[in-house]
Amino acid sequence: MKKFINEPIHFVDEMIEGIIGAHPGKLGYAANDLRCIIKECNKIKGKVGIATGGGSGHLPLFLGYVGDGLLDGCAVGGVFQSPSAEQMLHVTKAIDSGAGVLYIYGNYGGDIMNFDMAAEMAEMENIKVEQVIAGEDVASAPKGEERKRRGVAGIFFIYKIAGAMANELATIDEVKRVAEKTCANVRTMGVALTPCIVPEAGRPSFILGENEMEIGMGIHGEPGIHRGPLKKADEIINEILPQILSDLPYKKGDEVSVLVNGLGATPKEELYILYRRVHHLLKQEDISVYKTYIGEFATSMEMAGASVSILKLDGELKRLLSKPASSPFFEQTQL
Amino acid sequence: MKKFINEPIHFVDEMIEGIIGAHPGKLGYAANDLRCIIKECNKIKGKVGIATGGGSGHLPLFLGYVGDGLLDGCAVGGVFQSPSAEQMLHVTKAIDSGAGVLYIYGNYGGDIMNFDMAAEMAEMENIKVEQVIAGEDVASAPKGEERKRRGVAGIFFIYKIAGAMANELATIDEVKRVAEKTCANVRTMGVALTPCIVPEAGRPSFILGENEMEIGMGIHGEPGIHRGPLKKADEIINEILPQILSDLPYKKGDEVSVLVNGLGATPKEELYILYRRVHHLLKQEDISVYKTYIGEFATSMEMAGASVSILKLDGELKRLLSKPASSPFFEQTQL
Amino acid sequence: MTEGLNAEDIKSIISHIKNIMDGQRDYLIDLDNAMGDGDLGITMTKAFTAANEYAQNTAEISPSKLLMATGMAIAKAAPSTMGTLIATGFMKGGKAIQAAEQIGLKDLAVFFEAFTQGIMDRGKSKPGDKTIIDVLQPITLSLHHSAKNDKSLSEGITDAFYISQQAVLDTIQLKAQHGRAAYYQEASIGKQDAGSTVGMLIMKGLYQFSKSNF
Amino acid sequence: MTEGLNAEDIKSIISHIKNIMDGQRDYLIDLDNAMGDGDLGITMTKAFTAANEYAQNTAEISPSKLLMATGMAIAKAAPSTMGTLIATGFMKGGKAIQAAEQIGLKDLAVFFEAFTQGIMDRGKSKPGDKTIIDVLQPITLSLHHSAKNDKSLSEGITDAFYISQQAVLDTIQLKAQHGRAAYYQEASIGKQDAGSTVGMLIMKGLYQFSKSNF
Ligand SMILES: Nc1ncnc2c1ncn2[C@@H]1O[C@H](COP(=O)(O)OP(=O)(O)O)[C@@H](O)[C@H]1O
Ligand SMILES: Nc1ncnc2c1ncn2[C@@H]1O[C@H](COP(=O)(O)OP(=O)(O)O)[C@@H](O)[C@H]1O
Ligand SMILES: [Mg+2]
Ligand SMILES: [Mg+2]
Ligand SMILES: [Mg+2]
Ligand SMILES: [Mg+2]
Repeated sequence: MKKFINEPIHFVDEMIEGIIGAHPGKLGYAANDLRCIIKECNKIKGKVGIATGGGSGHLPLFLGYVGDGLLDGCAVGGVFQSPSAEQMLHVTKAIDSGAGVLYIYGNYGGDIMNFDMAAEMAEMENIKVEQVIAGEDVASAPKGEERKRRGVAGIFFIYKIAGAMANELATIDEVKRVAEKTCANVRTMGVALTPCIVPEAGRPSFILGENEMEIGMGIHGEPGIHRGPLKKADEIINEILPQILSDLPYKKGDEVSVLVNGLGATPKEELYILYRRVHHLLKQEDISVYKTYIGEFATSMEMAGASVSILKLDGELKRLLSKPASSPFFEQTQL
Repeated sequence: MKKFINEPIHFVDEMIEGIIGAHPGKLGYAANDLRCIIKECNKIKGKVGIATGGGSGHLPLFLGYVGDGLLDGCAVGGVFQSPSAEQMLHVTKAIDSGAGVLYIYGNYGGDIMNFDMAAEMAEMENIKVEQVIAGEDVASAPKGEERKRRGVAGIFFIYKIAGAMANELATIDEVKRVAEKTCANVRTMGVALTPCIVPEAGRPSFILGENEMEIGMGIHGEPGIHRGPLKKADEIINEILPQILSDLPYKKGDEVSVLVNGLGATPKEELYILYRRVHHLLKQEDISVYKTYIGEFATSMEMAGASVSILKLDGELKRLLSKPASSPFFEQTQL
Repeated sequence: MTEGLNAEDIKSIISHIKNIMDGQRDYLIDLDNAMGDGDLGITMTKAFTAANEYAQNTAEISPSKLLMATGMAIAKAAPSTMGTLIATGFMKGGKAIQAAEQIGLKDLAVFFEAFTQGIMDRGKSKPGDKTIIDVLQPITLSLHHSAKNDKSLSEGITDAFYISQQAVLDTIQLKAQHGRAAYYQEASIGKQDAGSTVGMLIMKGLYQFSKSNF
Repeated sequence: MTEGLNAEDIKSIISHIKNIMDGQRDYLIDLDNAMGDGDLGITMTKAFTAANEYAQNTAEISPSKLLMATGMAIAKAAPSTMGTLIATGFMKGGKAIQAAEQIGLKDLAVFFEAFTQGIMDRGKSKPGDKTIIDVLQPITLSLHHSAKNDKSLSEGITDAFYISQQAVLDTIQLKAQHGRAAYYQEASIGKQDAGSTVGMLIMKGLYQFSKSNF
């Protein structure tokens, strides 16, 4: 296990200490708990608070999207573990400015239950809470069973768009509406080449052969669609992109934003080689690309692999996507 | 070799095709050669052009810093190979607006010779060219022999500061002066945990044992200071940071910017665990941190490892560092 | 029949469960690894270490409050799926208990019933979904049956434990509907549900206590 | 003595060098791997493939211009350290040749002298720095010596080639001052310089041509 760590059990807390130390004035924490990350700024009266949460090991997910035009807070769990309902509640209370709090998080059992509990507790304290659960991995459940799908890198788009809407002091119902629209308009599929190691476990959670890949694998090593010999970059895109496109389906004339996400160890060079093929195929399908995001947006520590997410835009989503945003992990100027 | 590639010999060109396709209106190329990257915009009369160049495999180095408030052009070589003098000349001619062109690149034999040749050719075409060679890896040559040092991640600071100065329409001598001052004020040291594979070679260029690390290794696998068993994150920083600090030396009361750079496969979580210790030690030394940069700024494809760079600031450098900058690979709003 | 469990007994049961989870840590990891993320052994030891720590240090004498607070300690220490579900179970189960200082077989049945219902509500799951419910529900039914037939507390616990052991094996044939295991769809048939095993091990804690005290 | 090399001969020599580099590709990779990045075999085959392609397709009859253009072809195809240095060498060497259509031993000495000086200027290197200069300089001296002593072209080439072989071995004891090898400092002593080997292989191309033509 070749990692820059001290004691494995301190992995998450030391990482957060580093993050808080590195970005003073940007990120702070609530309830004296380092795992209750909040944006360090004056609350804006009437702005809906947006919170997320989830396991560690996915930087910049989740806490990396706490920032201007993005999220207001994040409850941080252990590696690949949900944070507790109590921590979510702390974040909720810290970011509520009276306009309510929207939870946006991925479709995983532990997270759902804890956010549900947190929502119940928050409501007892008279904070209006709404929830949007992201699940867009087409490999994780067939069409028709969309509600079973895992949430992966596409959640970035939901954060971005909900964050922009909240910044305009929209009501919680409006922010929820655009978040749900984004959810409905995004699809993702990924490929894993190597596993990663949870520090406390000290060994890989699954094994892939020297020349194997798994199409559709989840970001914690959940099973995908099939395992087979590693193919060429173009062949991989030829295989996954049509599955994404036919699912929504995306159609001739559509305008989209494309996210090519690295899972951790895969270099940017390779992400661009993958994007090159996506670009060609979309052009062939007469689908136009408004904006690309290429890099690490949702990782599994040192896992090698990548995913492609496509967001179908309409006027409203495009306008919200174009807004500036700024966090220690993500910067965007007005497009 | 688990890479997302097609034919290894097309690695670089397909990567650039992907980049150009992904960022229309931002990056273009000169002389009909994809490897002569230039900023896509109207030239500003009187603005010094800044060019860089170097081997591929280091994204976001080098071409990732072509953008507003940064560089104007970049000649792109094969993986770990210098681009040709002719390509550098094409870039030079494309970005010159009459105020001259400053070359900023790393201290490697092939690059130096080719930039020298390009400079001679450019001067024959009446373009004023100046050069600044970055070399700040304290592990690569002892104090007193600074001119032998390799250029690594610290070159980012030189780009950033020279780019900001050029944006103010300073003369080429002024831009060169601040670039050289930045060079003189930055030091870097790194640690490698795993090798990377040059696609055309297909096998790692060096081997590190399952539990080994090499302190001071260069970004192409050049030998470092010593090889030994992998230590804890804090111990590694305890070992490298004092060598950085004593070299300049950085002193009590200094204000610095810190760059913790991932070499490729190392996750952000670990970079922050390393930064945590840097933060503590700098506090102990009474050195204050103005701004941190933590992420991938100069990589070796899928190499695992990290480097720490420290830039000593004065009023001028701080002002220039604070300026906004924007490229497809790097965004910074006014600090 | 004056036989019953007071707060001290409950604390002792929790300590039994903690020891069992510690001993079965790797077994639970392996079970969860087969169709999950392999954390179950880690989270369950964390959960019951926290539960035990709370229980051994509290002066609480109300079984109801003691069990609810145990749930809260677990929620905080182990917010994984199973940790959260069990925490919910303890909270809802504890809340349902009416008895002031001593709980009998009937109360125990009520506790498990509310425990089960709490998990079903929280997890939106039902019997047959290949979850811990498939062990908790037979336990509840068995306890109610024993209470109705005036069995002794120790008899009732023993019967429920045996039934839980069988129920775990019965999960093998089921198809997973929730959590990570659900991604395996048909391939989940033929493998024992990890969470159900936790339900059985909790029952085993009661059984061990009852064996050594009654 | 009318013996001399015209443009066609030079083209043939370049094709000899290309074949030698192809044959020694892995050897050069291994030499460069020991203290460098192992690309020398790749870049030298690229360099001389490009040189040969140019040479076999040009109608150029001026040795001077032919050699200069060969340098330019190499600069474009192989911009590594050694590629750039050799390109510079060909350009400077070609430029120094006065002879119009045929070059003799004296011209060859002048070519190698300018070739060497061009590399020293470009690389800021000097004899003894453990670089290709440590082969090129003995070659130059030998050719000048032979010319002065009116040796035949083929004798002059043979002597220079033998001397280059010895010069490569002499680099073993030197300490590297340039390029990646310099990072090895003292540890570079005892290893043969990869670039010097390239210098010798270029000379070998001349030697093979001379053997089969004179
Ligand atoms: N919705 C649900 N309702 C009830 N039990 C569930 C549900 N989802 C999962 N489980 C149970 O949880 C077990 C897995 O728990 P755990 O390892 O904590 O999950 P994870 O690691 O995915 O958070 C399963 O074996 C199953 O018994
Ligand atoms: N400054 C220099 N002057 C002359 N020769 C040099 C110089 N630097 C390196 N060399 C020669 O170049 C050889 C290495 O060439 P090459 O493999 O192309 O370098 P790199 O791969 O580092 O660009 C060395 O063996 C040495 O002979
Ligand atoms: Mg990474
Ligand atoms: Mg990376
Ligand atoms: Mg699990
Ligand atoms: Mg080399």
